[in-house]
Amino acid sequence: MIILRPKVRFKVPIEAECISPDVFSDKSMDEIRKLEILYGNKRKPLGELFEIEEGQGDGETIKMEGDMSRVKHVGAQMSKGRIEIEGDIGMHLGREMSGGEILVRGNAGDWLGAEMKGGLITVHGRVGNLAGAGYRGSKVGMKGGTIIVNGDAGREVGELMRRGVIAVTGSLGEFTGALMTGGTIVCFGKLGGRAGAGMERGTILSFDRPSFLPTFKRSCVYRPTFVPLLLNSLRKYGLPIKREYLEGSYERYDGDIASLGRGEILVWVGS
Amino acid sequence: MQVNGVEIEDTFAEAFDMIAAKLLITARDEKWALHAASTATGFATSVIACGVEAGIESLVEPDRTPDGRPGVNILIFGMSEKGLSDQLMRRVGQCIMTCPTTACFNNLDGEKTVKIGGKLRFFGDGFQLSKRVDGRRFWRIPVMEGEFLVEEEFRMRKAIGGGNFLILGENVDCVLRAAERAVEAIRGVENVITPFPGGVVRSGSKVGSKYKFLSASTNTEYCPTLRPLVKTRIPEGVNSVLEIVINGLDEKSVSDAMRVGIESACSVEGIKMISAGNYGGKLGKYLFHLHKILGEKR
Amino acid sequence: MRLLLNTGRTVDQGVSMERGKTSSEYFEKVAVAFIHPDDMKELGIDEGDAVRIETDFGSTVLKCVKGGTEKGTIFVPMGPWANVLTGPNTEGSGMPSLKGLTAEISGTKEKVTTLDDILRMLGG
Amino acid sequence: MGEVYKNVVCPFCGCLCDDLEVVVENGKVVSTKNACPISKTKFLDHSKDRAKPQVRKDGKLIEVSMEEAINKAAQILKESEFPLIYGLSSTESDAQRLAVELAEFIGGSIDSTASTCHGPTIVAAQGCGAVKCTLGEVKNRADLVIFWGCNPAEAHIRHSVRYSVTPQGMYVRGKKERFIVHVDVRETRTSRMADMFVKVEPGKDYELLSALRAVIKGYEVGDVAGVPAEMIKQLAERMKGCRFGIIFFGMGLTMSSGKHMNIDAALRLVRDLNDHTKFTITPMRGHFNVAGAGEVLTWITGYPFAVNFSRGYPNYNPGEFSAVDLLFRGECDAALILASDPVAHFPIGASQHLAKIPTVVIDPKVSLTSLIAEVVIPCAIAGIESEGTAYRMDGVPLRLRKVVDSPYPTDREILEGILRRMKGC
Amino acid sequence: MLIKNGLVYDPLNGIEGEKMDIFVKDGKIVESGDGGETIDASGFVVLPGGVDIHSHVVGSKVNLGRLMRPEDHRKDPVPKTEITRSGVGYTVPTTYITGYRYALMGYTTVMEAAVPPLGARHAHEELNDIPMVDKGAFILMGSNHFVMKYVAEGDLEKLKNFVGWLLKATKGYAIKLVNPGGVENWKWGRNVNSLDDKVENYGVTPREIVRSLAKVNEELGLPHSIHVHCNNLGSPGNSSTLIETVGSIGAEMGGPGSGESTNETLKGTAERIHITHIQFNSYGGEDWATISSAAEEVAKTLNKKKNATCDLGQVIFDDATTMTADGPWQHKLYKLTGNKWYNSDVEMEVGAGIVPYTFKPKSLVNAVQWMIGLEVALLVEDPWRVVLTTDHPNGGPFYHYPKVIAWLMSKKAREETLGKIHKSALSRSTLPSIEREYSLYEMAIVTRAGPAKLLGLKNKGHLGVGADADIAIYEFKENDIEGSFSRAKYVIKDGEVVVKDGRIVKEHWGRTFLVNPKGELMDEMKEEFSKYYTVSLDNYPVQPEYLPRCEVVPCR
Repeated sequence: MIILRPKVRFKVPIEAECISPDVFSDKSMDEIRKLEILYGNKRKPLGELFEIEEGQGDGETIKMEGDMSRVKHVGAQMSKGRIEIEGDIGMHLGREMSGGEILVRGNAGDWLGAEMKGGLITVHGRVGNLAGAGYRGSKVGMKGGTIIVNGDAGREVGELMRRGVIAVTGSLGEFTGALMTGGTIVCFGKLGGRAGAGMERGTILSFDRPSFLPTFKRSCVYRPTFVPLLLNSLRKYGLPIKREYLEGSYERYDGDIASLGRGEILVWVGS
Repeated sequence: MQVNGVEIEDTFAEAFDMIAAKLLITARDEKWALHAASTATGFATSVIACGVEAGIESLVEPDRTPDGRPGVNILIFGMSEKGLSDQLMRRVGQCIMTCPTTACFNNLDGEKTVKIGGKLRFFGDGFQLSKRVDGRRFWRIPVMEGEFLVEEEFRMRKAIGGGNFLILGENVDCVLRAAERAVEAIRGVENVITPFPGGVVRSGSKVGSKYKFLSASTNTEYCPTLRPLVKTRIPEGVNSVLEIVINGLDEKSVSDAMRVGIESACSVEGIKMISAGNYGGKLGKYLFHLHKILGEKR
Repeated sequence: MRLLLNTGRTVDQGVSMERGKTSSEYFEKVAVAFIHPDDMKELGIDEGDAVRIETDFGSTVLKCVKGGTEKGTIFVPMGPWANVLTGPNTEGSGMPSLKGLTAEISGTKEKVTTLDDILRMLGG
Repeated sequence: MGEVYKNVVCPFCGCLCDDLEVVVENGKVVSTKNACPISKTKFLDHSKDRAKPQVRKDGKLIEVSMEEAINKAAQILKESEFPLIYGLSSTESDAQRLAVELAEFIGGSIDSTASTCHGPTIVAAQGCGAVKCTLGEVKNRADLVIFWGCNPAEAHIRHSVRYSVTPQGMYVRGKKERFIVHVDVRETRTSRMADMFVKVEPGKDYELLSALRAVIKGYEVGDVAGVPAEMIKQLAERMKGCRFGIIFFGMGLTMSSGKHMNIDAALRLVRDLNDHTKFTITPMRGHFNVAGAGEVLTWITGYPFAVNFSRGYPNYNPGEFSAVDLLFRGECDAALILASDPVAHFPIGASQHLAKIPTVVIDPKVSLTSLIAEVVIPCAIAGIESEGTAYRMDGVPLRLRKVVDSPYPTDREILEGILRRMKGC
Repeated sequence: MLIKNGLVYDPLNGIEGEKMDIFVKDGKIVESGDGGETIDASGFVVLPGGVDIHSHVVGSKVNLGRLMRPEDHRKDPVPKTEITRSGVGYTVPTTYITGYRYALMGYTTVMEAAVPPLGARHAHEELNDIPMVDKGAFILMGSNHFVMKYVAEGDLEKLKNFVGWLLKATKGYAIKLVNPGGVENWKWGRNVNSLDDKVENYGVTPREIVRSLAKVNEELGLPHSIHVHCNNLGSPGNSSTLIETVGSIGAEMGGPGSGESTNETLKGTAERIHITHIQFNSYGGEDWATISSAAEEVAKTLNKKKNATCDLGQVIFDDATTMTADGPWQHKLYKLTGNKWYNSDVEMEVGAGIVPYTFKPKSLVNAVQWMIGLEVALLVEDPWRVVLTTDHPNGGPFYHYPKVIAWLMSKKAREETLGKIHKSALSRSTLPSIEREYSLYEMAIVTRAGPAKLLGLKNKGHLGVGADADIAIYEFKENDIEGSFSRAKYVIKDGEVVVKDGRIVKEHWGRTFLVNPKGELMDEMKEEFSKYYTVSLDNYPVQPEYLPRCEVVPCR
């Protein structure tokens, strides 16, 4: 295990996609210290800004400790291994990752897991806007993998999502799952307004009754077998899944009929 | 060799390669899961005329199914990948999708795959939804009752058909009782089924017939009514014979099933002998020697 | 009293901006809040009276102008006074929250906030 | 009688009216013809309230030589580790090109005022495209004109006369052959020109746009956003039934709740309508060359605003590299403000950071930002005192004119000066 | 400067692989030289700089293409260096990167193929930001109000006056037609479907527009022919429209001929027509399921009609951004793909549409399209009348030209790709059975000498004395044709080394080519102009400030 701690309080943003098990795994401590990162617009060796030491544990785990709210792109495009973060972390964490695991005990910035393809991100804290979303101009956002947020999340979470699962225990901002074409977003807390705006396909599952866009049409109350299947598979992440959720009925809203209209918002109505 | 005083003939059951799929059917309660399961495994005693051989393998408690509802495992055996695939489509489509509240999951690891949900989805007429959970892909097909959840792909793997033993006894009553006990005991073994009605077959067959157009005919050697007329294998004092046919996913399951089946059968009074159907080693590559199977445990 | 705050352009704001942003005309045309007559009545204020407006982001005193907006909403021309009330968080969009803010309005005897006051808030 | 300049392009708003007559006597504009009140003031008062070269010393702005001010600006940018260049919209495209070059050279972020006006429009168009046309198409063909969340009567004063409501076009002869709709949260002077006013609940435009899309697809909706179902249906029928329709929209859509998603809905609505008839949409761009800033940035960097050069190549991300965000998060450590006045228009929570860091302002006039700046560099007024290209709201490029001499160098010359100094040292 | 011992291919001067020295002085190729830099080109192939006759590199439509595709740019960021500026590449490169990448593969002249007159100023602004190459702009006229009006009136004199004036006002180089008449109809949401469909309100037909402009083009003596994007582009079965269009111009010349006879034809005053991105108009079949190649028929027509020339619009299996003035086609493409769609109509003149697209080898339609481009190139006998293009970025980005060169020069390279495409496509084109392989000499014709000649650029495309010293030097490896032409060993532009070993070593600023034909605006035109345009006539023509470096190419 490699442990990183910031040496100073960062005044400008850091771009550090080299902090990734894929990059670290075949490198010596010395080589890791020499990896280049961007401090504002200056290229600097990682070792100049972070204290880096080797800790107990397997070679594919990276641990970061401290205030890294300005450190961006950590774990970008990673495909294996594990990153554990104790403290706040900046934007683009785990962007386009395809495998491996990221665990944050703290808050994470915007574009968490944006356009990710696989792997798992768990955050115990607040998550910014556009988690699991697509970057501007992209046709598709998250294509696979799982994002678990034990806390609140911002706006446009899961925008343009095609596959994968995002589960949030706290509240979600406006436009959750906007323009999504597939995948599943589960909201255990409060679902913000305009959820599913423009969605073509996909599922938003809510245990709180949200306000609906006029372009979502109530279809029925039923028991979609898919829901207990999904919730069972999410149990391993320690989410607050109650027995009543598994056995209960759900009210289904079809939409967004302004768009293709094959998406759904499922709202739990009790058992 | 004897078990509980019953003679075990020193012979072997001859079994052959098949290919199998294991489906887990869930429903809101066991009743409806069983309706689907028994329909899906109906008319599936012998590949010769039914296309596949199938049966209910086990009941599954809700806490052990993916959707937390009561479930039933069924096994379906075919002779070829294509034949099995074809039958799976028909049976999932006609017997499970049609049955209220059911869902259908693959419950087997195997090297071959067959698209089931992936094809049935077209029944959804464009309104079907695809979902991935833990790397598995499912289809949600809208139906009048709600929606039918079915897995995109099912796995198939090499399996064994034709494991068997014969129960020979004084009369039909005790032989049938022994067969029932045997079937009951086999139900406790994983990954096997007994595809015949109630798990028992009375019309055992032999290869060939006097009629050119028939490839199999009644097992004359074991028909008590024909004893004087043919070369018989029925000892004196035996007036009825029943067979238990066992299909399983692997050799161990089949031999385990045979063992517990034989042992249970032997506990019934009036049973004289246990034998097995073999074809001289020409039909299948799996030979389950009764003595070996029963000896293993001791 | 809780009202919905919008900001935006007006001709007067445009013209006076071209006169000069330190000009008295700019102050006259921009340090104002357009309030619906019914709301004014409820607030107990007349045209030209000072009102204090407070949002989640800040608080300022403006001169009341009658009308030019719907009941339940107030309108403040874009400019430094509006800026005290608007929200800098763009929520990942680049666009701050400049319209549709919830504001608390009350009549006040205080003087209208001056440009110098605002510059002081800026720390300049 | 002074010198008369005809067909001058107005450097105020995105209309770029190019029929102004400007009379100049003794190096001063004395009168204008065809100009709107704002334009007229801009021309007539061009010499008033001018900025002076200043550098802050001991907390006070002290007048210095141009040379010193430019040197100081270069020094600030050179020392910065994460600088921001912001503004660009009130100058011509050559200056904008140099601003991009400077941003690239210093590895900074560059953003135009678009991020706080039609940035959301761009973001939405990047998602789904847009069906646009030049203003002459509207004049010649549009029999249905919808103003949505904009108030041209106050912000684009001659728009309705030159392009959209009253002009005699090739196939549509004047207002009587056009149906004008105004959709807004309040009645304004623009509503008075309209044949139909649709009052939408504040912050509910997204709902109304979506509902229109659904109705056009054949679904029924109830009352939405305070608009009766019957009216929504009527409007949808008009949209489908016109020969050539256009939506002009403004900050009532881009700034209100929903932001770029409002525009997304509007763009898709128009796209859908092209299955039935010809329908187009055009944003009402505010500053006279904010469109040009987007064009220039795009052809040099690939991206229209919110671009960062830290990596030595352009990176784009509104919400990350847009000015308000960089300031609100307190990330940039120096700023160059060109041809705009963020302190006059940004939420104070963003401007506060500008006051904290060394800020260089290039502006012809005393701007509010110049009052909190470290360095103030006065410049010629583009379009009055210097020429160059500006892009109209519909993308049509026009050449701005110089009608009087300036006591100050042009934006172009100042930026060249800064670049020269930076490359030199 | 002396380039010595190179193997020179200079088709316009009949030089085919001779080892010879080339002298350069003051940006020109000269008879002999004294001193200066010497480049040892032994073992290298020396060619004139490449000339792109049709590419979309600047202007409002290209920039909209850039604007709408941040997701595309992110795949190909290009950092700045000591010498070069930064930018992005991929399907719609930024201006600087466009210039660098053309230079890196040895191209030194590029024509922007579609400029709306009202946007000409914009196009020139961007052209001024494209380093390394010389350039020019084709002006869109096929749906111009005045053009259609005078065609309708049958008044070729007025038409000539207008066209001449418009070329001068826009500082353009040639007359471009895109879906003539169809773009005007698109302004009402419709199209034309044949050469004889009527344009609404004008009553003219595409056939009349093409013929009139072809006539006017020759009477003005413009260096290039009319440059035509035919009607019905992109639709199955559209080859008949193409063949009819070609047939409507000039007289039949009969019989296949050599390069020489082509020279004869092109020198005369016979009406000429250049069909651009011919691939997109050479489809057989009736719909997307039955689409097939009509290249054989198309080539037969071209082999007969000496006054017709073409460029390929070759498809590359990669991402592309389709952009064209053909608004109705782009709407169709958006409906087919569901991809994002930009449309931009320009008052009185033209429109444009942009849709991102990906050409996939496993798509039947794409596979057929890919085959057609090469098929035409290999079936048209006279290489002087074929030019290599991808209609950048429609068929694919221009920097894939070396791939196309490889396919043309090597059957093996073609077979490799044939092995990867949709199997059903193979029987829908004759490509698999074509044995022909281009020689280096022919390659030099279709990438340099030919286009220069078709454009009437007398100092381009050859290495004779007096030519512009635009020279590309390659290390040619038979087993890696694509690699050989992707990165030139040296590129000399106007006598200066700008590329060395596949890297830009100097930023150079080329010039813009213009024409100066006769033609003045008449009073009635002025009146009409002020009625229907939204800009003043005074502000319409492109001011001289936008052409800091230009060269007027004389009319014939």
